[in-house]
Amino acid sequence: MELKSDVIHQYLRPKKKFPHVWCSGCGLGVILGSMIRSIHSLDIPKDDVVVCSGIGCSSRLPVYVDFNTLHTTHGRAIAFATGVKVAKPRLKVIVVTGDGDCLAIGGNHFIHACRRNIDITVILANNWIYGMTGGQFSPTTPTEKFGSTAPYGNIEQPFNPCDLAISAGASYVARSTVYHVDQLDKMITGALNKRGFSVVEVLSNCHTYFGRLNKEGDPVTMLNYFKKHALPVQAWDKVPEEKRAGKFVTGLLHDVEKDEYCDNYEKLVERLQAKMESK
Amino acid sequence: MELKSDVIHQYLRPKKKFPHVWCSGCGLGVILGSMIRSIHSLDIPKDDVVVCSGIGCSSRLPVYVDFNTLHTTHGRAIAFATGVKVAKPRLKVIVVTGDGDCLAIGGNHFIHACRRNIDITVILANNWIYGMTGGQFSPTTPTEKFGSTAPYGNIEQPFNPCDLAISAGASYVARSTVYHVDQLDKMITGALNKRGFSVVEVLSNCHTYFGRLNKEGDPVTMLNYFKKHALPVQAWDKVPEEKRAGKFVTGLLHDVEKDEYCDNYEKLVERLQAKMESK
Amino acid sequence: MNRAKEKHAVGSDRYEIRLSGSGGQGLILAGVILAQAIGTIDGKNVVQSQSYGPEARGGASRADVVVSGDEIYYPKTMKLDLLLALTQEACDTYFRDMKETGTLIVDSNMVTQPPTQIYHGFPFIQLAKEEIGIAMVANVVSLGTICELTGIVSKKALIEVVKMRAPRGTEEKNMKALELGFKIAKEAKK
Amino acid sequence: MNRAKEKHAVGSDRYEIRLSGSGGQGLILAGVILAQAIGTIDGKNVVQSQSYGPEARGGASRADVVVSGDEIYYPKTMKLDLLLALTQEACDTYFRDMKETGTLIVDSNMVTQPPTQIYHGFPFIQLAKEEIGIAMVANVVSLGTICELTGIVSKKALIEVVKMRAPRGTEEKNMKALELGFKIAKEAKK
Amino acid sequence: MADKPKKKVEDKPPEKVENKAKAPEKEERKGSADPLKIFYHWCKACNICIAFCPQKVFEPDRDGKPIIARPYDCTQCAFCWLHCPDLAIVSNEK
Amino acid sequence: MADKPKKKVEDKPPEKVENKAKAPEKEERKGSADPLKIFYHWCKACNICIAFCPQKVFEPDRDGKPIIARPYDCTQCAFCWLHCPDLAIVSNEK
Amino acid sequence: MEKQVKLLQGNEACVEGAVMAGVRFFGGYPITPSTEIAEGMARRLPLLGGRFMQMEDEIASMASIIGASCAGAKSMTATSGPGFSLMQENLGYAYITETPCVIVNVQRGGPSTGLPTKVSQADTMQAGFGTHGDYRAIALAPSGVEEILYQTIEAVNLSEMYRTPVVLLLDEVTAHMREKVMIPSPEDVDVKQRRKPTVPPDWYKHFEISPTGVSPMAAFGDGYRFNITGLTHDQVGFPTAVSSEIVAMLDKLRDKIVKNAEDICDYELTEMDDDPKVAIVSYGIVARAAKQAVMMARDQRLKVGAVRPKTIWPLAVNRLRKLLKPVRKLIVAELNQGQLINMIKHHVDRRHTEIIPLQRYDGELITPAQILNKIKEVKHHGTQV
Amino acid sequence: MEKQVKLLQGNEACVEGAVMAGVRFFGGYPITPSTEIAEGMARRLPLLGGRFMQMEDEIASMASIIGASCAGAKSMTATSGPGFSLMQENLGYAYITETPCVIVNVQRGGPSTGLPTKVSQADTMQAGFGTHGDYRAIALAPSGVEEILYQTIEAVNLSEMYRTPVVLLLDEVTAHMREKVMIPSPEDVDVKQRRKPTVPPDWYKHFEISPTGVSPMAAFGDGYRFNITGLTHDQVGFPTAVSSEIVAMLDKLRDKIVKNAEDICDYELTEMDDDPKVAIVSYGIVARAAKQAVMMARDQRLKVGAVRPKTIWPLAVNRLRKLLKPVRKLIVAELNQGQLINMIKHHVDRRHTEIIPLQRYDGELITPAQILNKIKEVKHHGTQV
Ligand SMILES: Cc1ncc(C[n+]2csc(CCOP(=O)(O)OP(=O)(O)O)c2C)c(N)n1
Ligand SMILES: Cc1ncc(C[n+]2csc(CCOP(=O)(O)OP(=O)(O)O)c2C)c(N)n1
Ligand code: SF4
Ligand code: SF4
Ligand code: SF4
Ligand code: SF4
Ligand code: SF4
Ligand code: SF4
Ligand SMILES: [Mg+2]
Ligand SMILES: [Mg+2]
Repeated sequence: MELKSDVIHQYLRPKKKFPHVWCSGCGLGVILGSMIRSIHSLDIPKDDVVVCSGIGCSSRLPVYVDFNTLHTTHGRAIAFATGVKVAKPRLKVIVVTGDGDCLAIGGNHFIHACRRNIDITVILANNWIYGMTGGQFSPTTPTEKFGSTAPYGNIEQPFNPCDLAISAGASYVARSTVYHVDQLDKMITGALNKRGFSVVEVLSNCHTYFGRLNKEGDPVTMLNYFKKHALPVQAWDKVPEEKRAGKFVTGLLHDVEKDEYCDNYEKLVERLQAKMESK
Repeated sequence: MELKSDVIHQYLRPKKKFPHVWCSGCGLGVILGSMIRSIHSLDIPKDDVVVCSGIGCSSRLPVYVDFNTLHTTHGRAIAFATGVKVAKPRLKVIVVTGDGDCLAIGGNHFIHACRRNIDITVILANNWIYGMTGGQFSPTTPTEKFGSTAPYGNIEQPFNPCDLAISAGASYVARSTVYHVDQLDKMITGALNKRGFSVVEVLSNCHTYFGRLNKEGDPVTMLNYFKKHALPVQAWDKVPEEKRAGKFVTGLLHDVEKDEYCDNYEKLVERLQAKMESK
Repeated sequence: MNRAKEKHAVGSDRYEIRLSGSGGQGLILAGVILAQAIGTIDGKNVVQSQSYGPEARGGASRADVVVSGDEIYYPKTMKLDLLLALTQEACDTYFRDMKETGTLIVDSNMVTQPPTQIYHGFPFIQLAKEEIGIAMVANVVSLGTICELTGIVSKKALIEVVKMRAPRGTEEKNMKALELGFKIAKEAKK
Repeated sequence: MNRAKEKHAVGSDRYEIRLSGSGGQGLILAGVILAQAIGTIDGKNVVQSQSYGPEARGGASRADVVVSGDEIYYPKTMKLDLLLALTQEACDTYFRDMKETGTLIVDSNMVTQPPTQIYHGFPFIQLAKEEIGIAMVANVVSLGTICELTGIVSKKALIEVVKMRAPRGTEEKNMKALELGFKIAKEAKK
Repeated sequence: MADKPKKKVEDKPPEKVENKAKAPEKEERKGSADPLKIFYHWCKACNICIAFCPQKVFEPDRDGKPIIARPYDCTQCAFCWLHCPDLAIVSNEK
Repeated sequence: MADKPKKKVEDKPPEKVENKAKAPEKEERKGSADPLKIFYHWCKACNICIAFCPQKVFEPDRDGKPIIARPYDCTQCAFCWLHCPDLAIVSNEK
Repeated sequence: MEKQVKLLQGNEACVEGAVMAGVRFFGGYPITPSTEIAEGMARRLPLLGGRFMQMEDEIASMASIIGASCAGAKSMTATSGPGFSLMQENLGYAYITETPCVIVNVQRGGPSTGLPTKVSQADTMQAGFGTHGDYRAIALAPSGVEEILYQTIEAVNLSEMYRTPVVLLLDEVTAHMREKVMIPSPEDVDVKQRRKPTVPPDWYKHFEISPTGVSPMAAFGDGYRFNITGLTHDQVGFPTAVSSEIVAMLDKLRDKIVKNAEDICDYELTEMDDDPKVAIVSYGIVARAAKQAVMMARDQRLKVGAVRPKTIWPLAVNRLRKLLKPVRKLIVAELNQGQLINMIKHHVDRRHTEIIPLQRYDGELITPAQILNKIKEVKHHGTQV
Repeated sequence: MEKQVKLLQGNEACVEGAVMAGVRFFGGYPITPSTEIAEGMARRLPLLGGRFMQMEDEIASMASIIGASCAGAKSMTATSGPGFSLMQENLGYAYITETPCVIVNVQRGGPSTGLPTKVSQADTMQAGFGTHGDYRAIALAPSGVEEILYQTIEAVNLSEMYRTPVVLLLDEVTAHMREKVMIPSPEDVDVKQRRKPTVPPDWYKHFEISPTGVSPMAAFGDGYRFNITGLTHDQVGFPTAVSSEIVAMLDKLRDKIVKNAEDICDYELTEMDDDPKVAIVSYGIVARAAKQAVMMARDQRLKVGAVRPKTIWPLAVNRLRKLLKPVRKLIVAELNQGQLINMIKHHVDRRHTEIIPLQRYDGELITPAQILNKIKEVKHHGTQV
C-alpha cells in the first residue's frame, strides 16, 4: 500500500478528544485504522461518507471519525442506514456494528438488508461477547465458552455470520481479523468498492471480557489465537476436513453480481417517468 | 397412511364455529388438515400439544384446533413458543406462521430459534404475500411480482426461507406445497418427530391477493402451478442446472443431528445438581 | 324525542342513504359512485362510509351515504331517509334504522317479505340479468332508480361518474344499466 | 446552617466514609469489605455506593460508605467524616466534601500536597510493596489503619470479612496486610 | 359492475361464510351408497375437488358445490378429502 | 487484593484513559533518527507492538509503553503502526 | 376548479397531504387500518421521484424515516397501535436527536391486537408518554377527511419548524370514510422547510441553542460533517455527562414545545360565544358527534357549546383555561376509558368547573344522542345553570 | 441468624426476592443498569432447576416470559428504558391476556440511549401508559435495597393474585448501592400462587368473569385446552366483536386494578401524625432524601411531613386524599421533568392544596438540602402555616 502511516490522523475528529474510550489493546482501534485507510485509498470525499452504528463498544467507533456519523439505537443501525442511503443514494454508507448489535437484537435488519442487496457496507466487529454491558454471551459466543450470563459455560450454538449473510442474499461477504490487517484492509476496500450489500466480519479481541472470562487474558494472547487459527480461503479449500477443525476461514468468501436496491428503484422511477412523459 | 379420513374432525374445537374464516379454496385449510393428521399419526396426546401463532391469515389456524393454543403478536410466535417450551419441555410445541409473520417482522426470532436448535416445529405457510392486511408484498414475493404496495412490480429480492433456516442452524428443514399433500404430511410428521428445531415451508395459495394481483386467479390455477413447478429433492439433485430454472425443490432438504437447547439445559442442571450433592 | 324535532336537529336538509345487500353485489362501489356524484359534481356535502371488519363479512353488506347542503357534523347515519335492500336479510337488519317517513326500495324478487307496506319494489337483479346480460350491474340499475325516484343526485352527475368508474369495455353496459334504472323508476312514478 | 445543627440533622451517629484513589487500587472492593464488616457483623446500618459511569472512568475513583446505628435515610454521602485518599488527584477532588471536623487519611508518598495540616499520612503503597510483597494490598492495609484509627469497624469483623473475600491463596498476604494496617495506626496514635 | 374484490381486513375472514354449522353434519345427497360424505355447510365451492378428481366423480351444483355425479367411478384415491381446504369431505370407506 | 476487573458500563470507557492529549503531538524520546514516532499520550501500553515487532525494536518503559530501543533494527515492516489499537505509532519514513 | 374536488378516504387524504407537504420518503409496514396510506405512498412517491420502502417491521420503519430525514428528506411512516408501540424506542431517538418526521397512527381498539377493524382513541396517552424519559410530543387529531389533508401538511410543517417528530392521530372511522375534499393548488399550500445552517461548516453545531429554541439543521452530504447520537449530548452532538449540558438539552426538548404551545395548538369552537355553562370537550371523530349534539341541544334551547382541540399534545393551556372559564360542567367525551380527561383535569380550574366523563370503548362511535343525553343529565343534576 | 444478614446490591436483592417468590423462568437481554439481575438469575436459576434464557432482544424477552407463564412458570424479565420501550407491544399482550409476569425496569436517564449510567425516574408515565389501548398497570417503586427484595416478592405476588404483568421500577442508584439486608427465611415469606381452576376442563373459561374479578388460570399441559389471544376476546378466549363482551373485557382489566387500588398501594408516612401543612410526596430513591430532609426540617422546628407511595400505579386515591387533607403546600419531588405530579394533580383537591414541583434531571439525586430549601421557600412564600 502506498499509504502514509499517519494518514489516519487526518480523518480523526479534531474536536473529539483522543485517546479513544476503548480498553488498552482492544481490537476496535485496529478496525478504526483499517476502515480509514480503506476509505482513503478509494479517495472518497469525507462529505460523502456516512458512518452509522448502534450501541456497543464497536458502535462507539463513528464518533471518532470526521465523516457524517449517526450513532443510533441498539441493533438498528442498518435500518437507519437504509433510510439514509435510499434518501440520498450518492452517499457512501458504512455501518460499524458488533456481534450483539448486528446479530442479536439487530439480526432481522441484517438479513433484510442482505436480501435487498442495498449498497451498504457492514463492518461487523465480532468479539464473541457483549463488551459494553460487561461480558454477556452473544450469538457468536462459541458453545461452552463463558460469559457473565453463561457462568457455567454457554449452552447455545453460535451463528456463522458469513454463512447467514450469504444465505440471506448479500453480494460480498468476507472475514478477517485484527491480526491480519493487510487482509482486513483489502477486504474492507473491496467491500466499499462493491455495488451491493457487503459484509466484512472482523474477529476482534475483547480480552477485557471474553479473554478474562475464558482465561485467554491479554490482547497479545488473543491476537496470537487469531494468527494461529485463521486459514485463508485459498488454503481452506485445499486442506482436508480434519485439518480445518478448530480453524476458521478468512478472506473473500462470497462475491457475486446482483441487482442493487437503489439501482432498481432508480430504474423504476425512470421507467415511470418515461411512461408519464410519453403520455 | 392408515388414517381415517374424518379423523381431522376429532381435533377441531367443538366450541369454535366452523367453517373457518379463510377464503374459499385457501391453502391454509389444507395445511390445517395435514398438521392434524401428522399429530394424530404420532399419537401425541392433545393435552401435550401447544400450537402458537402470530398474526396473519395463517396465524388464525390455532383457534380451530383442540389443543393448547396461543395466538400472540405479529411476528413473535417463536419467541413466545420458546418460553412455553423451555418452561415445560415435555410439551410438543408447534408454531404456525406466515411468510410475513415469520420472515418479515419475525425474522430475528426465527433465525435465533434455528441457532438454538430448540425443539419446536415451525410450519411456515408461504403464500408470497401478506394475506390478512390485503396483499402487500412480503419478503418471499418474487421480484417483479405485484403486491398492493408493489403496484409497479416488486423490486426486492426474496428470501429462500429454507436456505436461511439451514444456515442459521435448524436441524430439520423441508419444503412442500398444499398440492403435494402426501409429501406434506410426511414432512410435517418428520418435523414433529425430530428432536431439534424443524421447519416445514409450505407453499400455499393466496389466490385472493397474490393470485388476483398477479393474474393467477383461482385456487385451481395456483395448485396447478405448484404441481408443475415443484421438483422433489431427489430429482432436483439429478437434473441439470438449466432444467431447474423456474422450478423449486421440495422434500426433506436438511436433516442433521445436533444438540438441542432444552436437552443441553437439562444436562447443565443435572451437572450442577450432581455437583451440589457431591459437596 | 318527537320526529319533527329530530328532523330539525340533524340539519334541515340532511339526507341519509343506505345501500344494502350481500357481499359481492357491488354496493360499496355503488355507494362511492353515489357519493362522488353528489359531492364532486352536484356540489353538496357528502360522507360515505361502510361497514368494515366483522360486520362486513357477515350476511349483510352495506354502504352509507349522508348528504347535506350544509356542513355534515356526525358522519355516520342516525336515521335513514332511504334504504335500498337487495336481500331479505339486509332489509330485515336495517329496516329498523329507518325514519318513519323514509323511503324503502327493495329487490322485489329477493325481498319477499317486506317489513312494511310502503315501499318500492323492483326486480333489479333479474332485470340486470335479462336486459343487460349480467346480474352484476344490478347495483347500477338501482342507482338509476334512486336517482329518478328521489332526486338526491342529478342524472348528469351520476352518468358522468358511472362512465368514469366503469371498467374499460363495460362502459356501455353500465350506461345501459343506469338508463334502465331511470326508466323503471319513471314508470313506477307514473 | 451552622455545623452543630448540621450534625444533629443528619442523625446523631451517622458517619460518612469515602475511600478514594485511582482505578485499579482496589478501593471499591475495600468499600464493600468495610460495609460488609460493619453491616453484617458489627450490626450497624450501612450503605455502600460508588461512582458509576463516566466519573468512575476519570482519574479519581471512589467508594462511599455511610454508617449509622439508626436508619439511614439519604443513602449517599453529604459531608464526609472520613476521607481516605491514595492519590493527590483524589485528595484534591474530594477534600471539599469533608466536614471541618472530618478525618483525612492519605498515602503520604502519593499525596505530596495535602490541602490541610490536620491529616494522617502513611506510605500505604510503599509499605504494601515492601512488607507484603505486592502493592495491590495497599487497600487492605488502609482498611486496617482506618479500623484502628477510627473504630468505625471492629477488628473482628474486618478480619472475618477480609478472610472471606480474599481470593484463594492470598488469605495470608491479606491478613498480613490488615495487621500491618493495624500496626502502623497504633504506632501513629502513640 | 360489481365491487372490486373486497379489501381484506386484518383478522377477519375475507369472504362471506355461513356460520350455521356447529359440527359436521352428515349430509348425503345421494344416499348411503356414496363413496364420500360432503359437509355442504362447510364447503365453500372452491372447485378444487371438482377440478382435480382424477376420475371426474364430481359435477358442480348451482352454487359451485360438488355433486357426487359418478359415485361408482370413485377409486378412493383420497385426493379430494386431502385437498379440501374446508375439511368438508370424508370418505365413507373404512 | 485489588478489585476484580471493573464492571463495564454501557457507553463508557472501561479503562482509565488520560484525556490530556487533544491532537497527536509528536513526541520522540530518541531523537529524529528514530524510524517511528510514538504518541505517548495516546499509547495505552497494550504491549502489542512490543510483543509482535519481528525485529524486537521495542522495550517497555516503566509504564509498559514502548521505547524504541533498537531503532536501527527496524525494517519499516509496518506491523506496529498497523496494529496499534490507539493509532499511536506512525512511521518517520516517506 | 372542478378537478380540485375529490371524494377521498381519510387515508387517501393523508397521502395527498403528505405529498403536498413535500414528503419524499416513506418507510412503513402494513397494518390495519392504516394500510391504505402505505399503498397510496407506494403508488405516488416513485412518480414524484420519491421513495417508498416497505421495511421488515415498524422498528425499521421508524429507523428508516429518521435516517432519511438526516439525509435531508421529509419523511413519514404510518401505522396503528401495535406498530406504534414498536416504534416507541426509535421515536425517542427522534425526540432526542430532534429529527423531523411524521408518524401517522390510525388508531384501532387495543390493547394488543385488540379490535383491528374498530374505532378507538385509546392511544392518546401513549402519544404523549409512550417512550421512556422526558420529552414533549406534538400530536394532532383531525376530525374529518379534508382536515386530515390539512393536518398532514401541518404535521410535516410542525416537524420541520420545531425539528421534532410529529404524531398524527387518526382513527379507523376517519381513515376509511369518504368525504369531499377541495384539493388546494400548490401555491395555496404553505409548505415549511427546516431551517438550514448559514454558518461555515467548522462553526456548525447540530444542536445549537439558538434564540428561537430550534437549531438549524444540516443534512448528511451537505458539506457539514457532524455527529448525531441518542446519548445525551452537547450542542455539537457529542455525548456529555455534564450537568448543565444535560439540563440544557432536556429543557430545550421541553421548551421548544411548551413555550410554543399556544401557537402549535388550535381549537375549534362551536356555540361558545354566549358563554355556555355546559360544554363538551372532544377531539378527532368524536368532535363531529359533539358538534351535532350541540346543534341538537341548541334546537332544544339548551345552552351548550363544544371545544375541540385540534392538537392533543401540547394543549394550549392558557387559551383552554380562558375558554372554559364560564363553563361549570364540562363533558369530556372520548373513545377510551378516560385519557385526555386526565390532562383536562390538570389544566382546568376544578374549583369552578366540574368535569364529567363520557366514554365509549366498544369499538363504536359515541353518537350525538349519547352526548345529548349526557348534556341533559348534567343540566338536570347540576345546580340550575 | 448471622448468615441471614447480607450486604447486597439492589439488583442482587431483586434476584434474591425473585427466587424466593418462586420465579423459575427469566428471559432477558442485558442492559445497563439492570444487567446484574440477568447475571444473578443466570447463576441462580439452574441451581434451582429453573431456566435462565438470554433472548435475542427485549421483544423476545417479554414474549418468552409470557409464554413461560402460560406454561405455568412464574416468570420475570429485567431491563432499562430502551428495552422497556421495546417491550411495550408484548406488555400490552400480557395485559389483555391477563398473564402474570414481572418486568423490572431499572431506570436510567432518557430519552433514547440518554444517560445509561445515571439515575432517573423518567419512565414513570411510560409505566402507566406506554402501550397502546386502555389498560391499568401495577408499578412498584422501592426505595432501598431491602425493600427491593420485598417488593420483588410483592410484585410476583401481585402478578399472580391479579393475573397481570407487574412493573418494578428501580433506578440506577438503588440498583447499584449496597445495603444490609435481612434475608427472611422461606417460612416467613408469603408467596402467592395464581388461582387454578377447579372446574372440569370442559367448563373451563380462561377469562371467566368471576366474583373476585380475577379469573382462575390453568397452564398449558394441565389438561385444560384453551385459546389465548391478543384480540379482544370473550370469557372462553375466542375473539369477539360483540359490544357487551368487549366492554366486559376492558372493564375487567380496569376494575381488577382500580377496585383493589387501596389494597395494592401502600404509603410510607414520615412525620405525618401532627397534620403538617407542608408535605413532600416522593417515591423510590428520592423518598430517602425527602425523609432525611423532613428530619432536618423537624430539627429546625419546621412542621413538615413526607408521604411515599410504594406503588406508583395504581395510587390508593382515597387514602392519598385523606392523608393530604391537612396539607396546604405539597412538594412533589421527582427525578424527571414532572411525571407523577400529573397524577397527584388529578387526585388531590387543589382548592386546598397547592402543588409545588421539585424536579431534577441531570442524572444526579435530589439532595436533602435541596428539599429542605424548597420547604423553607414554600413556608416563606406561603401564608403562615
Ligand atoms: C434496546 C437496548 N437493549 C440493550 C442495550 C444494552 N446494550 C448496549 S451495547 C449491548 C451489547 C453490545 O454488544 P456488541 O454489539 O457485541 O458490541 P461490543 O460492545 O461487544 O463491541 C447491549 C446489550 C441497549 N443499549 N439498548
Ligand atoms: C406489530 C404489527 N404490525 C403489523 C400488523 C399487521 N399485520 C397483520 S397480519 C400481517 C401480515 C401477515 O402476513 P403473513 O404472515 O404472510 O400471513 P398471511 O396473512 O399471508 O397468511 C400484518 C402486516 C400487526 N398485526 N402487528
Ligand atoms: S470491553 Fe472489550 S470490546 Fe469493549 S473496549 Fe474493552 S476490550 Fe474492547
Ligand atoms: S386472503 Fe389469501 S391467505 Fe388469507 S384466507 Fe384468503 S386466500 Fe387465504
Ligand atoms: S377419492 Fe379420489 S376418485 Fe374418489 S372422488 Fe375423491 S378425488 Fe375423486
Ligand atoms: S374442495 Fe371442499 S370446499 Fe372445495 S368445492 Fe370441494 S368440497 Fe367444497
Ligand atoms: S515497523 Fe516493523 S520492524 Fe519497525 S518497529 Fe514497527 S514492527 Fe518493528
Ligand atoms: S501498540 Fe500502540 S497502544 Fe499498544 S503499546 Fe504499542 S504504541 Fe502503545
Ligand atoms: Mg461484541
Ligand atoms: Mg403470507
